[in-house]
Amino acid sequence: MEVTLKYFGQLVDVLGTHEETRGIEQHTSAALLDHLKKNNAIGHIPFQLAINQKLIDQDENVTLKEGDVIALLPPYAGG
Amino acid sequence: MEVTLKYFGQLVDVLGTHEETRGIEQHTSAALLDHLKKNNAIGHIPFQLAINQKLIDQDENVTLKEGDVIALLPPYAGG
Amino acid sequence: MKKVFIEGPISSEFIGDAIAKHQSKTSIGAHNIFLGQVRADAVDGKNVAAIEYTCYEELANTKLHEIREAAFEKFDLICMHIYHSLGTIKAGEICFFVFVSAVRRKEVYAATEWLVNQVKEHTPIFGKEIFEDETHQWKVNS
Amino acid sequence: MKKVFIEGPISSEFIGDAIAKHQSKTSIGAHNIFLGQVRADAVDGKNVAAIEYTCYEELANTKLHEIREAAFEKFDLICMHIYHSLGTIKAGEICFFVFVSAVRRKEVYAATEWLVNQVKEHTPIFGKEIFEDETHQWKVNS
Repeated sequence: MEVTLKYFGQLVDVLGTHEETRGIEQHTSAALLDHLKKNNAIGHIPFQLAINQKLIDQDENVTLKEGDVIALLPPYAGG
Repeated sequence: MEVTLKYFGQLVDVLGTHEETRGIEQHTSAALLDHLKKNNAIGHIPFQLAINQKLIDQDENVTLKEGDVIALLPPYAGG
Repeated sequence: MKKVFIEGPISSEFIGDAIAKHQSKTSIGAHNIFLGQVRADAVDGKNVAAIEYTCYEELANTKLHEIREAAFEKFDLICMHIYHSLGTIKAGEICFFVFVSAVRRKEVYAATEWLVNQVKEHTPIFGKEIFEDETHQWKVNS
Repeated sequence: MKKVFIEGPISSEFIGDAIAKHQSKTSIGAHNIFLGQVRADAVDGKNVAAIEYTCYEELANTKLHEIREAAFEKFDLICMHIYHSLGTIKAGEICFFVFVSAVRRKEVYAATEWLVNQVKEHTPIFGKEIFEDETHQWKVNS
């Protein structure tokens, strides 16, 4: 299914893009996270997911659906 | 002996002056405080003494001397 | 939804104006203001020249709205303002402004500290520390 | 001895300028500011229109110097400023300005609160609350 991936902070640096819409094979947030962490380019950067602007806890597993907006958020540094 | 009395806050209102130099008969701060508290005009106003810019504690008794500057300080209200 | 994000540094005039706007609210007795300023930290002999801030603005605004509501529940405040810079903020410039007002002083200190911590912890803001030689590293809140 | 007492209200421009002066100090990461504003409190159906502040300036300056020294001992601060108004300050105007700066934010909150309390408790400042009908009462810090 097709989803939009949004990248922030250091992930933009490494991947060279802010956002892409692409097909994914994973059907749950846990499976997707696992897949993303295996990516050599970004695997060393800590990040969490937000799906449709809702943060996903470490131990939470959410079913993904067509058109989801999935954000990859490295550690916050505001203030 | 002659001393300078300085008045502040509500005491200025009641006494109509900021400062006066006058003779006193008391030789200690406790005796002077006792005397001042008997003054009907100011007896109802809480205040503490500072002698030559040094605060005198409630239970402290200081010997007065010619030329002392004695301030009568009502409760503080800064800030 | 109140506007939080400001492009570029937060100027001292902006802060002065924010203070002036509260002088018609004569029930206020105490204000407390926190300002975050970009430090020229030395890392391996190089100084931070600036921080470039970006954020996930939609999520940030949702989180900031929740923080604001929680603060009004938790503390007895008359008003509250939060501003954060985006873009490149040079060392010495102000990037974060939290402004809390109450009837009495007792409430304001804890409210400010709580708000600053909540914003740091829960708002998706990212900071790239740019050194004098144009190399960079990604800032992580401690 | 730093100048603390200001004749008349503390303007928002004065506060903005004080902030601007710290932007060359690039070791500072956090500022905290406390502002005391005159409230239009209602007492027996009459509103406070202004407070007229006077002080015993020689003793006040000695006390403020002691408070400043103690604060630098107690907290890890880069700088600290205290300003207080004398004369007639109308409701809504600012009469008290405490400004604390440090490398990191952790130190600043407690330092500000401590300074505000010390100034209130130990500085011989007197306040006459003037009502709209020109009657008055003497303010006592609670």
